[in-house]
Amino acid sequence: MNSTAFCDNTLTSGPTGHGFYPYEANGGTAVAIAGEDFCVVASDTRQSNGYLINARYSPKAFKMSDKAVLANSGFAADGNALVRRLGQRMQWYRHSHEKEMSITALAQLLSNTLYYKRFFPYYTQVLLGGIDENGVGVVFSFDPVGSYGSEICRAAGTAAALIQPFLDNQVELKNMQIGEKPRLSLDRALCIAKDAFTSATERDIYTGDYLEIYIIKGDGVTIENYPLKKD
Amino acid sequence: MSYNGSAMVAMVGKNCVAIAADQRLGAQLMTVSTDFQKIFPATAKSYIGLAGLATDVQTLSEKFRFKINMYKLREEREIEPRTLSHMVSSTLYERRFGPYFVEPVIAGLDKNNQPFVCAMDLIGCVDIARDFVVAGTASDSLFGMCESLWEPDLEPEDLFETISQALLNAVDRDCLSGWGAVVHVITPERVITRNLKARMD
Amino acid sequence: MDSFVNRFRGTTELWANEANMFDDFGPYDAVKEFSQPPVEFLKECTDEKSDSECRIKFEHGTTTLAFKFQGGIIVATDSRASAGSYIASQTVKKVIEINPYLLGTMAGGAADCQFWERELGRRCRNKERISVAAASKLLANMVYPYKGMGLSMGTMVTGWDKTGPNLFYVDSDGSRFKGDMFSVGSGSTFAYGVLDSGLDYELSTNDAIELSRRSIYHATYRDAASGGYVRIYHVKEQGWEFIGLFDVGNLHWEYNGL
Amino acid sequence: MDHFSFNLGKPRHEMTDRRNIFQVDIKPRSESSTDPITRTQRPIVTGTSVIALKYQDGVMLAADNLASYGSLARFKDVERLYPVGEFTVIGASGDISDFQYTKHLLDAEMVKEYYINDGHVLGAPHIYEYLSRVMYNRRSQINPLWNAYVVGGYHNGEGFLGYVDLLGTTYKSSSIATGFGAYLAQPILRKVVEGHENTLSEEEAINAIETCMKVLFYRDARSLNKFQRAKITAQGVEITQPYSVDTEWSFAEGQ
Repeated sequence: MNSTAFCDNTLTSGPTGHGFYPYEANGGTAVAIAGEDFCVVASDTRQSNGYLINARYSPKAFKMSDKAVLANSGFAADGNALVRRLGQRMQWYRHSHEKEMSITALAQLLSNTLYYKRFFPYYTQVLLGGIDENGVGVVFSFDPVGSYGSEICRAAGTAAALIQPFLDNQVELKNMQIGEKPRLSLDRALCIAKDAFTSATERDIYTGDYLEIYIIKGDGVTIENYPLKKD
Repeated sequence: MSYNGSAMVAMVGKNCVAIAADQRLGAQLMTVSTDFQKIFPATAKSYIGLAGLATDVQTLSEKFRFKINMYKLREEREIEPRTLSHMVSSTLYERRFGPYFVEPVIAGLDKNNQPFVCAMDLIGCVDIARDFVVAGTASDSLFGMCESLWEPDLEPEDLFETISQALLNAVDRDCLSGWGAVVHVITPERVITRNLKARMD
Repeated sequence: MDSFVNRFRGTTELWANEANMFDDFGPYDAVKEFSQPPVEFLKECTDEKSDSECRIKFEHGTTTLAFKFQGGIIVATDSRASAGSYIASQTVKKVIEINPYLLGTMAGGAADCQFWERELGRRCRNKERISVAAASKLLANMVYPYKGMGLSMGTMVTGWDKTGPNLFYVDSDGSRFKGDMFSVGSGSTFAYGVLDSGLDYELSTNDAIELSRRSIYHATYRDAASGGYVRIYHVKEQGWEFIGLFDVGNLHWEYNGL
Repeated sequence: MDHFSFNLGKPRHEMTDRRNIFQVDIKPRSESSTDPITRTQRPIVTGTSVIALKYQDGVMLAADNLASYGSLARFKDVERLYPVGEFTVIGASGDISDFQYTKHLLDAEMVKEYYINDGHVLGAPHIYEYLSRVMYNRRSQINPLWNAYVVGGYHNGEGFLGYVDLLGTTYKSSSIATGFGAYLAQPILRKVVEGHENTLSEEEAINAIETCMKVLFYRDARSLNKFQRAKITAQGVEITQPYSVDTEWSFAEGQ
């Protein structure tokens, strides 16, 4: 029997206002800062839904390889699905080419993966931080449908608008009449990341609980964990 | 609120306050003028900043000037910042159901030179802060900057530096505000007014 | 309309044996990869007028220009991407180097331009150098099936082929025009003002570069959605040459002598 | 192309062309239209909150036995805690028909594993992963299983507690509550559990669970004072017979 014959048009005419809406905003913030030979990827671990805190520790950043860490913020389910698929593709890459995927290749793969769902997007802002082939720190930031570019520092997520100007000012030393700009050290980058998140926690209700910082250097990835205010 | 575009911040320092604003007047995405005044002197030691719809900014600045002068005639003394905030708040609440699209910011020193800053929403809900207040289309960026740069008991020169960096970097992340900036630092002795050299894009 | 689109729908089988896609890299067609949901649904999701709170804000607003002159073609763009009134980035690369002798510019959806112009580059890798007319037609034909589904791309394809320098404007609504001078984006009106007043086919290369820099600068000054720095390319017989990046912040004070 | 930047980046919206002579962009509503049949759903017979917490010996879940049909308390003996394998229990809220379908899915998966007979048995994390993939996949076909599940279990010597819902949203936490419970029970659970996962005794855990069920019974109009409690420890799964908590309504009389 032709199922479309009796189906009620309102049901299949796409979701109406009160119908099923496949997205949710789970909040959270991520920051990535690229130094000369290192990269810092920091993100809070709170997952929320409206005014509710789903979980205080639900990480948004994932180590993709010894040279690349991916952090996403937006709809957590899409974010996790994306990380799963990329991990799978990196494994296939390892099997086919017997070498680890470079971060630049991973960035292009991620851009295509996002764009293939151009008409049903992964609702997540992705930050990819790590070390490229010649050992230089690099940050790639993506929009939900795959447009990407490499940058020195980038904040993404609900408190992006709060943190980004702070990064511009303190990392890229914008609006400062300084002669030549001093080199960004790892400690300085860590301090900036911590200050950024303590400030963001104050003013953004979706940011808080714990701060997880990935430090990517030539010799591998280390993780540091710090508490944030739980309100 | 976001038709003309504006950015406004006020900060508390050690026995001093500062108020700063951008100078853009735009028609949505097109910049019309780059020297639009948004901060108006209320008394010798207190200023009112009005962020939001430019026509309401001008209408209210005249209305407040009238009310402040009438107050001075009646009371034969300058109006205190706290009183000023109540006056502004009630003026806005008069239009509760057809409001002025303006977010006022008030900064000043009272008669014994205690710093006072406050901000309001478009219908006059007063938020008195001990550290800083922000308003305008760049308020998110301003919150981020102020929260991280501000610290208590800043001397006037340091306060000037902090508020300038906060405003400049915040407007550089907002399309609708920027194009020049003016800063007033109010100290018990005098008011320092400076124009900042900002990006014009 | 939908039956037409469905022909391009990716089948689940294709998805399953995706692994071999790496090896022979045969007739792999990006278009078939697309997963196809009900398009009406996405309109609601990415359309700023709809009230759903987690709307996906596409980055847009820009100024790009390109013009022909005796020395070839000058291409200039700004570098700002804004989402709503928030400036998402001031360092966007809006000229896409399709290949050593073909350039594409980006206006409208950043992801759309990046993806489709990179796809164009992949398809222009056959035997000999493709003509600009053919390349721009290829691009127009690739995006045409998606007309009305929300793609937003306003691009200029330029290069130097057998017939000399060529400039085409292609957009996601299906239009494709050959021309000597175009400006695209929210700041295009301001750029046109300066460009029209100064444009002359016999301009020297340096004057042409200066004119393009000044046009973009004026657009960034007046248009809130444009800014950052001016990125300039010069298309010559041997292919394109990257001229440089000029921060608009400094340009303003240089032009106004402060 | 429409350059006015507010329309850039947006799908064209007008239903007619600029001179509104003919309708543009209307999907042909023909019988033979082969666009995907995506039957959006809404829940019909529903179960209310499920609450769960971790304590020193493992995890504990609780859910009442009511299945509501809108405002009608239709079925009063529905078991919303379902054991899967030896060391896992899933608690289901939301549409009961989808839950029943999921029960078959999980049973089939366990049977399949049994036949493989490779000595491996699906533990809580594996069942949780499988269920999460099913939920996310159904969501991506815009034909969701309209549920919120709590997967509780004991694996590798420690308690496991995970949440997954109709959107495929997943998270793990030491205390979880779905639906109304997220608003009423979670604060109580968090005060008791947060920081004391390994020192919380069974009595304290039971006390916390019963307090939450009492509060939910007071305030959730779709709840029933008849619930089950599941305990999963190293010894396995124990689900109580349905029982009630004594309630105190004097505050309502307003002396």
